[in-house]
Amino acid sequence: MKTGEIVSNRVLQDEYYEVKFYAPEICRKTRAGQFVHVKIENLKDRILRRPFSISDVSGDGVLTVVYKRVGKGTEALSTLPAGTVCNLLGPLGNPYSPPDNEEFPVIVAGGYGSAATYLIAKNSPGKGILLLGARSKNDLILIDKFTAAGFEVRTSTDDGSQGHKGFVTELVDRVIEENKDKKIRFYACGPTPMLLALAKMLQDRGCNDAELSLDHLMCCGVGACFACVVKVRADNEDGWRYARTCKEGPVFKASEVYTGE
Amino acid sequence: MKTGEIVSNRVLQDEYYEVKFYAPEICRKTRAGQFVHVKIENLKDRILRRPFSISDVSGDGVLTVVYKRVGKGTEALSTLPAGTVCNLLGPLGNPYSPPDNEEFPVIVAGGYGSAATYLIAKNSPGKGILLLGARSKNDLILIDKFTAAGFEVRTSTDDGSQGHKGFVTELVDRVIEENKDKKIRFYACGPTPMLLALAKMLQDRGCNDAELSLDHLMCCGVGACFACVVKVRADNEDGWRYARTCKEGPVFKASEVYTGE
Amino acid sequence: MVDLTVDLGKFKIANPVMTASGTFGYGFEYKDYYDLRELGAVVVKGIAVKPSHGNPTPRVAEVAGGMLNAIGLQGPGVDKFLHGAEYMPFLRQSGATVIVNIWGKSIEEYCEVAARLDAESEGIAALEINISCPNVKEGGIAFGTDLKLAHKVVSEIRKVTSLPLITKLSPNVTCIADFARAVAAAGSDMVSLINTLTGMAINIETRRSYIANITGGLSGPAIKPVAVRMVYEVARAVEIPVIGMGGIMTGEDAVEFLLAGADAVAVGTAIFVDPYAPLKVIKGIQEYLERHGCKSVGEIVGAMEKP
Amino acid sequence: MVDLTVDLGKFKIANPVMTASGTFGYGFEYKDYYDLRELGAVVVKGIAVKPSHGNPTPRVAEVAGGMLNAIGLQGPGVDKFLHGAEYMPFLRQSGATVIVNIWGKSIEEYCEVAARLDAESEGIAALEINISCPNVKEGGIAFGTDLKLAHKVVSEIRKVTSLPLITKLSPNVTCIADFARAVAAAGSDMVSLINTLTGMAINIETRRSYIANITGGLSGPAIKPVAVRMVYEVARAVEIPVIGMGGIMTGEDAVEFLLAGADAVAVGTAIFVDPYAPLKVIKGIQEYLERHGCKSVGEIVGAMEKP
Ligand SMILES: Cc1cc2nc3c(=O)[nH]c(=O)nc-3n(C[C@H](O)[C@H](O)[C@H](O)COP(=O)(O)OP(=O)(O)OC[C@H]3O[C@@H](n4cnc5c(N)ncnc54)[C@H](O)[C@@H]3O)c2cc1C
Ligand SMILES: Cc1cc2nc3c(=O)[nH]c(=O)nc-3n(C[C@H](O)[C@H](O)[C@H](O)COP(=O)(O)OP(=O)(O)OC[C@H]3O[C@@H](n4cnc5c(N)ncnc54)[C@H](O)[C@@H]3O)c2cc1C
Ligand SMILES: Cc1cc2nc3c(=O)[nH]c(=O)nc-3n(C[C@H](O)[C@H](O)[C@H](O)COP(=O)(O)O)c2cc1C
Ligand SMILES: Cc1cc2nc3c(=O)[nH]c(=O)nc-3n(C[C@H](O)[C@H](O)[C@H](O)COP(=O)(O)O)c2cc1C
Ligand code: FES
Ligand code: FES
Repeated sequence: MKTGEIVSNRVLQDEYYEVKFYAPEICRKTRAGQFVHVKIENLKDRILRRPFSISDVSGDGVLTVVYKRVGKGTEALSTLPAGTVCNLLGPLGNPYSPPDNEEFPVIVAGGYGSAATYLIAKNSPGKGILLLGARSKNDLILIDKFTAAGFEVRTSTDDGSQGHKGFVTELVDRVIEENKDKKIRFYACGPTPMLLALAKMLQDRGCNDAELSLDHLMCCGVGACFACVVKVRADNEDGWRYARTCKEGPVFKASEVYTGE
Repeated sequence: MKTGEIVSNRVLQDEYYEVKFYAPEICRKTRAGQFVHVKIENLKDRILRRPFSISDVSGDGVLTVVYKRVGKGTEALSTLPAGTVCNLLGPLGNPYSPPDNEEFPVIVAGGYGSAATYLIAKNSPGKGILLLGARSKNDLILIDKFTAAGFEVRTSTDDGSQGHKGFVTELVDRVIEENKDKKIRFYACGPTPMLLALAKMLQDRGCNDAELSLDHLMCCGVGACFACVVKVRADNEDGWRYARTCKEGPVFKASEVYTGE
Repeated sequence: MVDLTVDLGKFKIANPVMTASGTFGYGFEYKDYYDLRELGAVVVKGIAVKPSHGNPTPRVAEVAGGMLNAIGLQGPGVDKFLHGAEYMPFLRQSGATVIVNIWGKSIEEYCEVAARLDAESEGIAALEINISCPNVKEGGIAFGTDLKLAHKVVSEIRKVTSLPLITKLSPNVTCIADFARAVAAAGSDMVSLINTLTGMAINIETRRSYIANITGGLSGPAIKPVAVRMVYEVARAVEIPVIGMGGIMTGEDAVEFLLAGADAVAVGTAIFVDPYAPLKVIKGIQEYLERHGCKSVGEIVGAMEKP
Repeated sequence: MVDLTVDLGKFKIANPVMTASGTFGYGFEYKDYYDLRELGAVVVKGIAVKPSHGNPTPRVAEVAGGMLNAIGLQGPGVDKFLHGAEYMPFLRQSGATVIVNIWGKSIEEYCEVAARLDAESEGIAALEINISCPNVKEGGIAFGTDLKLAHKVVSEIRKVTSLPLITKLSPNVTCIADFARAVAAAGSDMVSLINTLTGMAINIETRRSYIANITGGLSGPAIKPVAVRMVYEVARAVEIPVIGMGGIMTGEDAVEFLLAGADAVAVGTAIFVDPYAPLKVIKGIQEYLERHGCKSVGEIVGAMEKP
């Protein structure tokens, strides 16, 4: 098999797909929270790569990406058959720092966020909790995998079709309350508005070692173009600076996230 | 089957391919010398159609194109599997006027010219001759089909690898000599320099009812853009005008072809 | 039902989609494809005083996301256009809204063709002045890249015809809004934009340009972002109606131009890809308007949100 | 063996392929991909007097055949550039040929950053002056679209540094050759072109520009024909070396620019598609030269056949 060769590519659930690439070198280096930058070979009239979190890696060199079909690139990707070779760059970005034996991991995820954080659960020495939010029940993905990794999964949906009706951030306080005795370590990945709300909450609650994966439309993926920036706190007159999520992130400490404005 | 659906697409010989489309309406209307304008669905970064002579049509609506792989479009076309639906415009252009019972058809063809003239042979009431020229033996295509249609085939190659070594036009005079008693009707299709040389020859020999298929890089294919023009004789001060090969051609009378300059 | 008609001040069109000059011949070539009355307007290929051979071949080359052309305005000349069966007589009979694109090598030539068309103007809705031609008298500087010449040619044409005038602007300038202002001041009733961007492509094996004329005009999806930007700038600079074009392939593309401030649009290169493209664009606009609960095209013209 | 070195008058480069400013960061970002000495030169992202946030987000949008960007020159400022480990100190150590792209909001700012770099010029082969910035003092007219301002900024910078100067020209002008002549007369040792074409893309659902800054610069294959044409025009207008860029994805693309008259080329957007693109372009040029029996790059510079 060639590096980047698609091993399988199938519908996971609703508009979500799972593609597996043969990529032993990337797998070997991957740590939770990193991403691959994929050149989608059959993409017409468009030339840029598309970034996807590495959802899983296997010992025999198979890398899993879980993606939602949202536009031209993911549409094209969803039609690529096994055997297609795609050029992959990665692993890119800074990973989450994994929970240690003392810590109780609580993952807060929205959208494809559960895919982006699964490796934390998989590699966690102890059990933990996944708070998973989505628009609707069809968007709640990978619950089984988290459960199999020993995580308790609590869900919320905007439309109430499964779990708590409302924002996933509304589940956070109860978890803190319930696990007062433990050394909770928060991890999060999801849509930016959710992450900003969560960062504010966690900053207020003093959970400064929480780690959030913030991203933005990417271009180079390696820190060269300054397309993907988000505001992080900085020691200058504005109180913030633009940090490149591909290189300085996507994982940032909750305390770094600039929530003003 | 959908209109434009590829029924088969295979190597014919060397760099030549044969693709069959299901296109009953076009088949019904097609006359020898006309072409289809094909939108090659998987062509990347390029948007224009590619014109191809209609090489054959069947009673059950299957249209055959024989094409040489020469660039991006034909390269892409050669990879399209059966079942792919392509948008076809056609039949376009003016056809050859078929030989009548009295006439003895002599076809002079170079390159894909034999594909472009095969329908003349197939529909000819009497037998005839095909003079087929090419760079080398691998480029001599469709000899079997012409033979099966009852045509005698004489070949020439630039490198002498099959038949006469030299230009196909050098075979013309012998045919005229041998068939003095018959009412010869010439038809031709091939590279422009060959056709211009042939037109001059036929004009000199008074074969004014000869018909040549002249073409040039096309764009719209229907006479709207003036991309595809060649010089034809005209009653103006220059002695020529630019005629659109897609609409006023591709078939022109030998007497119309402007060979000056 | 959505009202697709557009009032361009001097005349109305049934829907906002025209054909771009030079990409739809004289309408005649597409008569077997559909009824030309389905189009907002048919804009014919440029007409000059005399018949013209146009440029030597090759005249077109395909490039990423579009094509280069240097057709060089081959055409029948105004006499034949007015009286040859497949030109104006056919168009009159077709019932289409017809806009005649005109050009010349000097101001006199522009005026002469305009005057001739004015004298037999039945069935002509407007003249579109292509100012991208080099002014041979003035040493080849294109009318469309010199503010004074642009103003001059339009104001002189204005004197010889009462037909509505649309000036077609060249994008090969530093500030296209200045040109829009100049031709509006000179009496142009509307502007259309963009014409092609000057480009070039070299065959590295023969080391010759793919185009006999060396440079050619770039059209197609590749130029759409430049075209949308220029329409946005022009629509904010002048009060007169704006007809936008450049790389429109779909109804969505057309909506972009309308949101940027175009009152109507034209489809060009897309017609080579699909003769039915203009009709599909009309349908796409209609669907967009319906989906967004708009009653008329005008509701989205210039309706881009301020940031 | 083909000699790939190129003599740019003031300095030599190992091969004709540079990185385009803004698309290769400060070199540091690609250090793990290959040895930067393999490149003809590393042209860094624009440096100004002070650190700068750049524009609000979103800053990029993908369009047919390319992309729009309005990064807005985010950067560390000249101090940090000269002394921060991942900037100039790293580049010096890398052994790469380094060209520093500079910008400012006024002539004073341009001169200040040039003077600062001149004072610590070790390892800097040349300065590339990005004149596509709006001159805030002069009410926002870009230096690169006003002939007098372009001449002024280059001649003032010329006074404060003896480093070789490359002026990077904007394509958003009527006659780019005039700008090349103006900056050559002002003391620029070379010119580079093209910078991005100003464009725009609208999200028709939100009715907002895809770019927070509303307009952005178009780059990638879509602009190649315009870039080749401009290089052709400029190479015939000035004697000084010309660095060509705009949509170069392959060695063949680069050869087109060389044939049109560029002495060297730069690869930009292609790097986002493939970080190894510049090396592949070098290889492609080399193969072309070998196939055509050329001994040096110079043999094909401007070697386009006259028609
Ligand atoms: C570090 C990182 C990791 C990611 N991981 C995953 C993942 O594991 N699974 C997954 O499904 N997606 C992931 N994404 C998002 C994914 O990159 C985009 O969905 C994808 O690029 C869209 O491409 P497209 O061509 O289908 O859509 P386009 O046609 O480009 O755009 C379609 C829509 O998606 C929006 N969009 C485009 N890019 C992004 C983006 N980067 N973030 C949010 N919205 C976007 C556009 O604004 C537009 O509305 C990740 C993004 C980043 C930056
Ligand atoms: C009326 C007509 C009928 C044709 N019939 C056939 C046919 O039956 N079989 C067949 O194999 N080909 C035929 N052709 C030629 C065919 O259209 C071209 O080979 C094809 O368009 C090349 O596309 P491409 O994308 O593969 O090549 P490109 O990448 O576009 O170009 C590759 C090379 O081919 C040359 N080329 C491109 N178009 C033409 C053209 N129209 N004529 C000659 N050279 C060209 C280019 O200059 C270039 O050197 C016909 C052309 C016309 C106008
Ligand atoms: C082959 C061709 C011929 C053209 N001829 C003319 C013309 O005669 N007069 C004119 O004003 N514009 C002419 N144009 C420009 C188009 O009308 C239009 O402005 C331009 O192509 C941009 O639109 P598009 O990208 O949709 O094609 C021509 C364009 C093409 C491609
Ligand atoms: C994301 C991005 C950032 C850029 N930043 C700069 C810059 O800081 N200074 C500059 O002179 N040009 C800048 N450019 C322009 C490029 O250097 C180059 O001129 C242009 O992109 C055309 O080349 P390309 O098509 O190969 O990308 C930038 C281009 C892009 C795409
Ligand atoms: S995507 Fe280029 S800097 Fe992050
Ligand atoms: S290809 Fe357009 S006129 Fe012939």
